[in-house]
Amino acid sequence: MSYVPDIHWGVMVIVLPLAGAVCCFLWPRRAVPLGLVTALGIVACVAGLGWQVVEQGAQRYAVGGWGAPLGIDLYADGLSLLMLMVAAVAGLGISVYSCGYFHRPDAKRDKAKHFWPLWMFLWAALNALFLSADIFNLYVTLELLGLAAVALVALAGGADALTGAMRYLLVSLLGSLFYLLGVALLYHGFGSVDITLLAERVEPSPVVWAAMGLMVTGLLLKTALFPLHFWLPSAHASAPAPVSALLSALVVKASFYILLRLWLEIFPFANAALAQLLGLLGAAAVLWGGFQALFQARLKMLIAYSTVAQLGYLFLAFPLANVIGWTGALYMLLSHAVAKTAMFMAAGNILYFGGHDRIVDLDRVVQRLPLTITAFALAGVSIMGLPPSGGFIAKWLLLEAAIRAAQWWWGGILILGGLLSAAWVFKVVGYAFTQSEVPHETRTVPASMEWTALVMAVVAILLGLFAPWPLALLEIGSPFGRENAG
Amino acid sequence: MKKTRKPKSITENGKKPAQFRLLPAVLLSALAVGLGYAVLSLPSQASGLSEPVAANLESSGVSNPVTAVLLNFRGYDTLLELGVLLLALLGVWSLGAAPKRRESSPGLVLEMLSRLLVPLLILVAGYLLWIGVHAPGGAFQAGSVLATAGVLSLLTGWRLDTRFSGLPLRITLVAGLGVFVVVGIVLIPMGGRLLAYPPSFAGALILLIEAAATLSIGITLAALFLGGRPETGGHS
Amino acid sequence: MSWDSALPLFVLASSLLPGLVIFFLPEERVAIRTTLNLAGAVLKLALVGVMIWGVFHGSHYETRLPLLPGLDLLLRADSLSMLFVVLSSVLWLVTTVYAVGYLEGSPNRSRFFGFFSLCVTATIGVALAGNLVTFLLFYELLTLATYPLIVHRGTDEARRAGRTYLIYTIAGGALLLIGTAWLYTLSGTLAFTARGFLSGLDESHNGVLVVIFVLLIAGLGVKAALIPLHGWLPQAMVAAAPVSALLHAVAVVKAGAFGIVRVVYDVYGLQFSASLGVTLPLAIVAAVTIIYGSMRALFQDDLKRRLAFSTVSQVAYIVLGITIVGPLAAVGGLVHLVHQGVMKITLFFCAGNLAETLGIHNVSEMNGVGRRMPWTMVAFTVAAFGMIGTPPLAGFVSKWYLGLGALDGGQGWVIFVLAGSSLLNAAYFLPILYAAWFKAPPDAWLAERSFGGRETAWALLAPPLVTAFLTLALGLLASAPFSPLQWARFITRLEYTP
Amino acid sequence: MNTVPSALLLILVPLLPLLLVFPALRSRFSRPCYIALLPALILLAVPQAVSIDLPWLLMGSGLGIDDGAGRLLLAMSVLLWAVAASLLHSVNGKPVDDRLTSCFLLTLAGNLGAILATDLVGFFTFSSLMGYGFYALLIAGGGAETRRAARVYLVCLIVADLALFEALLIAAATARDLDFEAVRQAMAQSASPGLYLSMVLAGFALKAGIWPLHFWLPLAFRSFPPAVALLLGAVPVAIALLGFVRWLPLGEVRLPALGLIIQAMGAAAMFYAILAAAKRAQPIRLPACAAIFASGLFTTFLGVGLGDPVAWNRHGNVAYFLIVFLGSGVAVLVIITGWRRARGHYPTMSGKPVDDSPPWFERWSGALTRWAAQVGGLSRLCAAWRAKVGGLRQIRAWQRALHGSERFLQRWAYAITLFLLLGIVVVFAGASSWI
Amino acid sequence: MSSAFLYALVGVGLFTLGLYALIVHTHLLRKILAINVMASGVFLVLVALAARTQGATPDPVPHAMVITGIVVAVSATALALALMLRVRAETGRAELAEESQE
Repeated sequence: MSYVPDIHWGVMVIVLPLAGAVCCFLWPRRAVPLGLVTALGIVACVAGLGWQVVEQGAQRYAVGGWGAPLGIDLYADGLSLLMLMVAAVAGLGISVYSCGYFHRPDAKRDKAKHFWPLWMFLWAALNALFLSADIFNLYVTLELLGLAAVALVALAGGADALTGAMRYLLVSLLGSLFYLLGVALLYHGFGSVDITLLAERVEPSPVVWAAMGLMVTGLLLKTALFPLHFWLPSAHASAPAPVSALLSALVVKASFYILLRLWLEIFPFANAALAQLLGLLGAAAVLWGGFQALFQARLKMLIAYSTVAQLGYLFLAFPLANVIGWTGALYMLLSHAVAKTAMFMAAGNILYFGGHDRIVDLDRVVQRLPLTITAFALAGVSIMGLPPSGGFIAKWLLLEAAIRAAQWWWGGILILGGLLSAAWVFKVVGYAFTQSEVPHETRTVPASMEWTALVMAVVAILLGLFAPWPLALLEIGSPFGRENAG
Repeated sequence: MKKTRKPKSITENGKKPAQFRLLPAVLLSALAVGLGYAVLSLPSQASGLSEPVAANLESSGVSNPVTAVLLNFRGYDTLLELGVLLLALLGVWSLGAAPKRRESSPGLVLEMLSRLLVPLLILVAGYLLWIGVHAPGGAFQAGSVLATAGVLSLLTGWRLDTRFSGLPLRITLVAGLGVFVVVGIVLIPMGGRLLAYPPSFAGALILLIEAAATLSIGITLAALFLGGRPETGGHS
Repeated sequence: MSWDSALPLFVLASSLLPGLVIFFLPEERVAIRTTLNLAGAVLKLALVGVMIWGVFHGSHYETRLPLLPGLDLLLRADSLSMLFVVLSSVLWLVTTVYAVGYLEGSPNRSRFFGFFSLCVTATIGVALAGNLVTFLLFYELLTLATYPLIVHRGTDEARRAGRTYLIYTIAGGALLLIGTAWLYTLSGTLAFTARGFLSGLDESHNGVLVVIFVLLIAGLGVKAALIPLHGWLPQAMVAAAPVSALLHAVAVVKAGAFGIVRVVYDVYGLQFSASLGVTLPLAIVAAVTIIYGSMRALFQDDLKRRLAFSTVSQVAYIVLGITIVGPLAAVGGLVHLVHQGVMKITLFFCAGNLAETLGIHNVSEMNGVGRRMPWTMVAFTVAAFGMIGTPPLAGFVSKWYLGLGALDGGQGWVIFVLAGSSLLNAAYFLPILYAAWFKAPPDAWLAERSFGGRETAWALLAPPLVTAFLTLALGLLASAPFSPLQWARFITRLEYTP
Repeated sequence: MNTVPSALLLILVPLLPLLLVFPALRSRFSRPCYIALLPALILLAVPQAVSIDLPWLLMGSGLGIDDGAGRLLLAMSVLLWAVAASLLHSVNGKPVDDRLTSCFLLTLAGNLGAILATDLVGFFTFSSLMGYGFYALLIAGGGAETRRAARVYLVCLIVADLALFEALLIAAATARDLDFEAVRQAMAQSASPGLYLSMVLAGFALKAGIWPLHFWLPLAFRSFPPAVALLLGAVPVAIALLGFVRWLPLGEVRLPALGLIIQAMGAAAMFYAILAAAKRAQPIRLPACAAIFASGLFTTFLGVGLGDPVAWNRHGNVAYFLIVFLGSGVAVLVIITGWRRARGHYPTMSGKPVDDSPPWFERWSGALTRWAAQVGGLSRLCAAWRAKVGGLRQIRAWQRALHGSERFLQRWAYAITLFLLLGIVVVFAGASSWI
Repeated sequence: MSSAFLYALVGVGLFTLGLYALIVHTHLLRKILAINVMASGVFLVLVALAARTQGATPDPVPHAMVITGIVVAVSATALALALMLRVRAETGRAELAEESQE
């Protein structure tokens, strides 16, 4: 019994942003309303798909009607749905934020007309990626995603952004090629690019090890796991604020999602040593990113390094390899996405307002942006993993998983990482409480920007209070089913 | 994979110093050996998906298996790929206006040659598009040839009239993707699935899509060659 | 949702909602802000009154929200929580009045009162938490809500203090988190149960349980300022007087002590923790803290700093009372939770009055201040004597039961610790009183403000007098029904009768 | 007489002076010190024993007065306080310093309450109230010398209170009811009353200034108006002696050894008092010597009682008479002195500069200072300390000392604390094995 | 060893060679070219191994994939070149600078 019309919501979720991108490109002057309408439509479609999945269980959709080996399948289970929702929530926020951000009285006004189509393409790529059940199709979406992201980074202009974008592009292409070579080997080894079929056919063999190595390396490069994170801070920090937000919140997560899918479905036999290695790298990322963040001079750089650290958490689930661990990692992904969006938005507001984001000079700025600094602080609460916030739930789950798996040292890393983030969050928030009243040239921040940041931060907090819903979603289609023994 | 930080000193020829080259060389040799071993361990006989392709070729509407895969069986990939192309153009345009070239005379030979070649190239493109249904060829090949014609014209100093460089140009650029999406969507109420062509007029639909795609690919590639936004008549 | 299950939420909301509204009030809307604050405080008091009546007559107030599969956010009013809830809500009301008077005309008041309300909400949440994870949640919330209050003045010193506070408390929270999660994986439940829920576990876990106990106590000990985790407390005295009062008497320090009570009583169970052999080391730590805090207090010239070290010492009494395994000592510890709060808040109010009215911050500047501000100093005197443990004041009652419990539990050494501490208490409080009452006042005060004939503003004077009166009443009427002492007995009866 | 008024009266006896402590509450009365004594006077007029249980007060307390000794004591106290009040009020014919009156009333309340208390806690409460009140009185009324005495007294008081508190705890742990009678019984039956007894003895000995714990007593009489000082000094001494009688299980236990020691102490005290009186026969010191002598006598008596319960039971009431004698004897002495010097001037109470004092005061104080100088290092230290009073350097020195000690503590506090605790544990272990 | 494998090995070789060049060279144009060489290697592997169908027509699916891949590579190269020109215009060098911070 479904209350939702039986539409192919999954297809809509992909086609709608594509159409939106085309429309925004065709009519640049109407880009903002077109983009907003599309964003709302996407959210509605994701909700529809969510309802469908909740009511009817995991959905499989054969594009072109051909079915798995020959054609391409779309597949929506709890995991992909969760990712779509993350994208929808963060995406909606970013869309609203961008309206204010790009609507500047100065000369850079035409940025908006480039931003919207690129952003819609990126969203389409994300949605397509999360729904795809075909590793070659995943390659195409990955490229779509990468190019859109690079173009968006470059949108900021200036030497930093362009160099960052260039480095990002090279890394992205390199990662894709690694992945593609892996796909080629898998296809030629097992005659299919469909994940489900591959999962049935794949057995450990030199080809599979080689393919796994290539694909994992490529995806790690794109996910910026330590020590392959070198490209991330400059790219994320130099981009325009909404772009930074969506890069940190969504784009890096996409490649992590693919990695997770492959790991769970195609390479479940991956040996423990590799998992331990990933965990170790994750731990190193947590510590390294945390320390680097602490010593950054610029706010956006700081937040970018914190992304490096937070990505590390996601990899702590690999050595644990139990359902709670995976759930925790995904909840971390979810809450980090929302919180980091809020945080980059806040940083964007500060930059917009004061014209700089040097941390030592923040005191004159943040005092006059109470909403923004509140958003930053609330998001920081989630990033630190303090209750009540999504980050706390995630940490709790990971901690529980670590103890259950009798590998408590990962829990120690979690805690250390939390302390490091607390250190830098409060380093920034502390500036809100100074007394300096130095006059400063400022530009009024549109209310929509401040409020969006705040709303996103509040959502990050609320994720800690309504955790059972997303967690229940995750169980649909039991993506971690085969790991239950852990 | 060791492309972490670049050393401060870079040798004259734009390479990193020897000690930074040796290590990657060794590691990559090992990688090559490993990959080679993996490749060689593949079974020497494998048909892949050629059998199901052959079995379904009848209902795909075309007789060239590659085109069938490209536009029918895995048409969704191709749709996204047109998106990638358009996206690249968007990216290039977002970087700024096309760099101003020094206007120099292309020279007599080039000018003559281009006048001869451009119509020919367009004709070849049409042919490739048409033949793609049965034999090697198709939208991408045709689009590339079309793009050559465009590039050649651009090299000889031809510029699109600013009247057409606004919305008309953009419509042409998105035509391939647009037609593809529209066809795919329209088919949902009819066939029930995205991009599920009814076998009876699959061929015609594929040709329609390919034609639009060819145009778009050609123009897009040519526009990419320009390296930036063209001057438009209307707003900036 | 029925009334019984909604009441704990209402109690929380009665401070949370005003707090949230206040954040968004413009700075100059003083009247609305004050009204909201006071209305919230009074409403909370009323609700708590209803609640305590119900709890006494056996009603169960319980709010349950799923937090994670198998783990609920549980708010529950039991007898122990009521002790703390009543303390918090009464002292909140008093402190709010005081804060309104204290901060008159200072900047950023909306922010201040917003966090102030949040802080109380978190404290009430700590009190009402029905399981360890809920406790943890509000415990951390408390950290977050208090930080802005400590750094509110924005001076470098305040920010340094805030930083220290955070380093300590967040690290403590992390330890608590590890302990809690570990416990959860072992036992599968975290709900506070009378006499604990761990005694049924397999004996092979005992070693782990000791480690977890240490983690939990270390986490809680930071806020309770047990040495060597007390370092933040003396620094935090740079905060404004109402904040110090709240920090020392109600919110932070007490939350830590209350958490230790919870862990010992309702997680491990007193008998079980005794059988694990963890109570005696904890008692020793408490004893060391008591003596150490008093000794440090002895040499502080800064009045608030002296009071802060006094808190370090006094709060350890609670822990000491809990860890002497015996019903009488438990009564002493629990009742000290309330009594120390009332007394210490009085002292900080008075210290604030001196600073605000005369600009006095140091003990050495207090000569003759009793003549200028007799009522303030009367309140101070009463509270100080209470701290020393002079009968018939509140402190005497706690010490009485602690000592009695120590004898009863065969831990005679404790009474010598108590005696030593009383001696030291006298040694650092009486010189203050002497100077204030009997030394000649200076020709001019450091920074005197005029209040039109009265010694200070009404809102500054009434709260310390009220709490000083409470100090007296709590001691004199200790045996009256519904006194904290009787309530503490009620709690221990639950804990000790099978 | 029905119970309600008598109960109210009982409560009023300590409560009224307590209330009048607050200046605001007594501003309407011209002679609050006398008014404060009124309920006690009326109570004396009630011909029968009255008592009241106050279960809600403290740990469950009570007040009461019996027909015999208690009434006598109350009567003596009322007399004593009336005399003291008259002395206070006759100063310069002006109303006395507010603070002094407050302290006076506080002490009064404690005194009366202690007499009326029927249980250990009540007695303890009121006697420490009185103790602190008396301290305040000394501080508020006397000159620098007296203040020093007050400080010494305060230390004695705190230590005594601590000892008594311990005793109280032991009593509560042994006996379930804290009535004097119940405690006496319980202690008599207790297997190890040693700790209790030593605590009580030490505590009240400190409070009463029994030799060799007398050192605060002579100091208190120094620069204070002698008569008043004497009078006031008698009060705590009397109450402390009363404490002995009330707290100790006299007549119930037989502890010959302890009794002998106490007798010896008492004898020594008397001897000391006689010696002191003979050595410096100054009128002012005479009463002090008398007080010490009386308390020595009392102690001897106490020792006898502890050693021989039979004798105590037969002659125990003499103890009350001794106390009354001490009190009223002092009162009479004071009245006589006061009458003799009615034409002269007493120095003002609030510590005016010594130059304003009449010649006799100067002479005395000079003699006393000389005497003090002979006592030794303590006074020299004191003089040195006073030389610096008021100087900025002195404040700096203080601060430096504070900082120094704070630094020292920061570095060594843990060690000291542990050391102290270790000491406590060792002492406790030793004490428990000894007792 | 059939010719299919030979080509595939060449593809692997191109891939690693391109990777080496990408690491070693600093000029952006060379890096972009290196990426293209790598891509060619991958495509070669894809196409070559499709010819393992004994006698029958080669597997068409990898061919389609390669066409898709080529278009993607072309698009990416175009963007990369445009970006490189901008980098050069902004920084004066067609190289990636050390991470500049402030």
